[in-house]
Amino acid sequence: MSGMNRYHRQTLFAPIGQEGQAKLASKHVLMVGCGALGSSAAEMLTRAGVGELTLLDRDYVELTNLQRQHLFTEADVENKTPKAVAAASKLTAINSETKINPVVIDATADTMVNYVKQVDLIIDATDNFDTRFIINDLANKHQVPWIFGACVGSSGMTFSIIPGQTPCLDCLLKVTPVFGATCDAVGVIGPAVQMVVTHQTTEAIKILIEADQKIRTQLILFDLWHNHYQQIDVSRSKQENCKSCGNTPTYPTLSYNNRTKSEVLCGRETVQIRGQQYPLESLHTKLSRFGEVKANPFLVSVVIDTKRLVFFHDGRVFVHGTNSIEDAKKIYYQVVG
Amino acid sequence: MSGMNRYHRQTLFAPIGQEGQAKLASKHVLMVGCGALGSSAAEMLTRAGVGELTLLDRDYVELTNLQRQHLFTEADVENKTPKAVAAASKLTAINSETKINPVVIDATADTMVNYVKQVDLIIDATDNFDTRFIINDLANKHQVPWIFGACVGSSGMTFSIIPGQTPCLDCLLKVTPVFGATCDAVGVIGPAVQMVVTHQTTEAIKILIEADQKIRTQLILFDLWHNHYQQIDVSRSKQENCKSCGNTPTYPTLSYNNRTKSEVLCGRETVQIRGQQYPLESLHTKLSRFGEVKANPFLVSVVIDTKRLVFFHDGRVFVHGTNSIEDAKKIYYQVVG
Amino acid sequence: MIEILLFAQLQEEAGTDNITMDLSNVTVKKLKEQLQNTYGFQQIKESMIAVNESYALDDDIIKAGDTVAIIPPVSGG
Amino acid sequence: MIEILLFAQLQEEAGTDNITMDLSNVTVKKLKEQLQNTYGFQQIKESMIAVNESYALDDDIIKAGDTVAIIPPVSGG
Repeated sequence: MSGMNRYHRQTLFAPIGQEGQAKLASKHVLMVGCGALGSSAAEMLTRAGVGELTLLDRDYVELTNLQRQHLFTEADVENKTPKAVAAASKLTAINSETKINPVVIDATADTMVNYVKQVDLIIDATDNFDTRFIINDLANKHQVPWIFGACVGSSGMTFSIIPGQTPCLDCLLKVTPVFGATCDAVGVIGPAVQMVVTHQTTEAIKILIEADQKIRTQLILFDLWHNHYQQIDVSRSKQENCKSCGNTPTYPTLSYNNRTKSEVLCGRETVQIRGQQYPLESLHTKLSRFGEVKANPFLVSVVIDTKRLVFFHDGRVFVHGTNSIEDAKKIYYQVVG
Repeated sequence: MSGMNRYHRQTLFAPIGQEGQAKLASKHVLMVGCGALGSSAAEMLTRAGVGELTLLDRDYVELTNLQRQHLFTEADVENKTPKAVAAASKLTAINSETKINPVVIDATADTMVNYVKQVDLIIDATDNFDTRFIINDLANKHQVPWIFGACVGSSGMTFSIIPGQTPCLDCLLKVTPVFGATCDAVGVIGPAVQMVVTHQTTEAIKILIEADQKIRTQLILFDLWHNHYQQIDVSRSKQENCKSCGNTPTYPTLSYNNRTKSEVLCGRETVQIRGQQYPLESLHTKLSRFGEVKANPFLVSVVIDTKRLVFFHDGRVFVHGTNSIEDAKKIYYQVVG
Repeated sequence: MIEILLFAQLQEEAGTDNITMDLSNVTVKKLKEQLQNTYGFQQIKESMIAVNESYALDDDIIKAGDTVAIIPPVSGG
Repeated sequence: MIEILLFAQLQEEAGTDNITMDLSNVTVKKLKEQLQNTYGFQQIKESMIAVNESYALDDDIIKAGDTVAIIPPVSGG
């Protein structure tokens, strides 16, 4: 069987064929996050022969990642290699035909917008709802499809958002701020990650080869441990007055006032984050998973390892014990999701 | 968060916990085949912290594998590294705590039996039904659970076979020989592989930590391209007089006469395989996918690349153009599945 | 009888992945309140509800024999 | 009406992943024969049949409204 190309088994699959393969090679995908979902989705799309992949991630590889984050090895932990960089080097060894752009950066409205304008598809591989709502606004504004995905424990969900056609994340969730369950709070098993990625990459391939009739219109919800799988018709959730995908959108996360902003408080080894305003009572319960919580009518605080987080009514959070905005945001999103 | 161990997010998942993690570390899994299903399942179980993994595979890495077979890189293709060996080196870099035993061997009743006696679970990652029926007989005879898995195109299925409890592969399929669709004939997409592996590894973890109440009792059948997912109750298929799992089992594939036997025909650059007896008419149609078929009342032949396969009524097959039993069996199973 | 499937953090709070309730012809809103009262779920208000694999609104009626999924926001990735 | 889902190689042979047939109260065996005659499937005899997500035997009766999955042996791995 000499002379067969590397995608032979995929082009033999009739709905893709040579024509679909050529389309894949001409497309560019933005991966927001390169942790559990991102590293695996990047591997699958690289093996499948997508032309170009841009990987955004602010983080580096840690020991607790290896249990579920593909591509990464013990050497990456030792070297504290940034995830996007570690992933890129593995992906290039897998398929030198795919162009990989690793970008070590915090994914914000400002840092993402130029990428969003260049790509054919965005895959959500982030670990927090702040970033997902920004992706949602950018995708709707610039008419780029994106694939929502999330998991904790043995559960997960995924849904493909096609601007102008499907409901969007705002339509689905309606309430903000969203206080999502995180893997840092309730754990996660590797197969739950792979289940989300499997669905995300299947839909990605359909979108990229323009097999529009086959794109799944339902939201997938599953629990692998308890053997549940639901394909949920969410078309009713679409709202004409949606702030992101409605008739007169305002793209709330893109306006300056609503952005999560962070700054180092000089000389205090403290980072201030201006985030969503969570009710202090609900914070109290949530934070108790992570350490001893102290509260008074004005604030709630918790000590996690070497850092102390203090949440105020107005959405400000002090992260004491670091001068790094990256470190502060990381622990913040581990807690609030 | 220093001092956290690498399995922290998995032990945080309540149904596993520290106790489940300790059980995983004490268990040994046999992976039969280390291609698409095998390499991914091995990666997931290694990341999850299974104590010992034995990988059986007779094959080496080829370019067409890279589209869907995780762990392998372009360098492995250049070096024609045996799959079990290439996988083992990647797995050790991922988790040095898991003991990996790569075995480059043709999986037969003889070569598998001693491994089967040593392990807690067998994962089916093979590409042909001959080997699956041998696994079925060995697993039933030695009372070892095994997890059937297979995929082509965008479809796949998986089912956990627990001796003494569930139906077995003979109960399910009833007819032999089985002429299964192969990826070489109809292609396959990466997500179909991952979907099978995701379910296989979830059930593997349940079996290994002895979460017996949670083991899925249905057969999973899916088609990712056409958006189908079925959870099929197959309990009715169990047969009391099953030759493999019934009251008076004969384990047909373990008897000498029924084994697939191969020999090099000296000086003729030909390998003879004594396989299942397929009707020549059905072979004619099947083989036409691979090349020009010639037939007469006594035989059917096809040329595939540099080799010519000749099928006789009695189950004998000549593979002309090679002196390697491995090469001959590989192409044989690419055709008959 | 209504079968209620719980996902993610709700399972921990309830101690199970499914609940059967002897109810019929209740609104989604009413069911949420009842679950909140019985199990003290923290995030039922923020959860999506699906009845027989279809997205449900607060005023929809749940009938006997329906399967309801309670889907809390899940953030991990 | 009976909805019939086809998997793997059967899709190629039929040119679709699902067929609706205007039938009721037919045996599994009869349905197999009819499909075989209409579509010339090569492997219908070796295929497993599930009716409403439950393994079916040749003499089982398929009713209007049922969903039937035809599951040919799939070997890839």
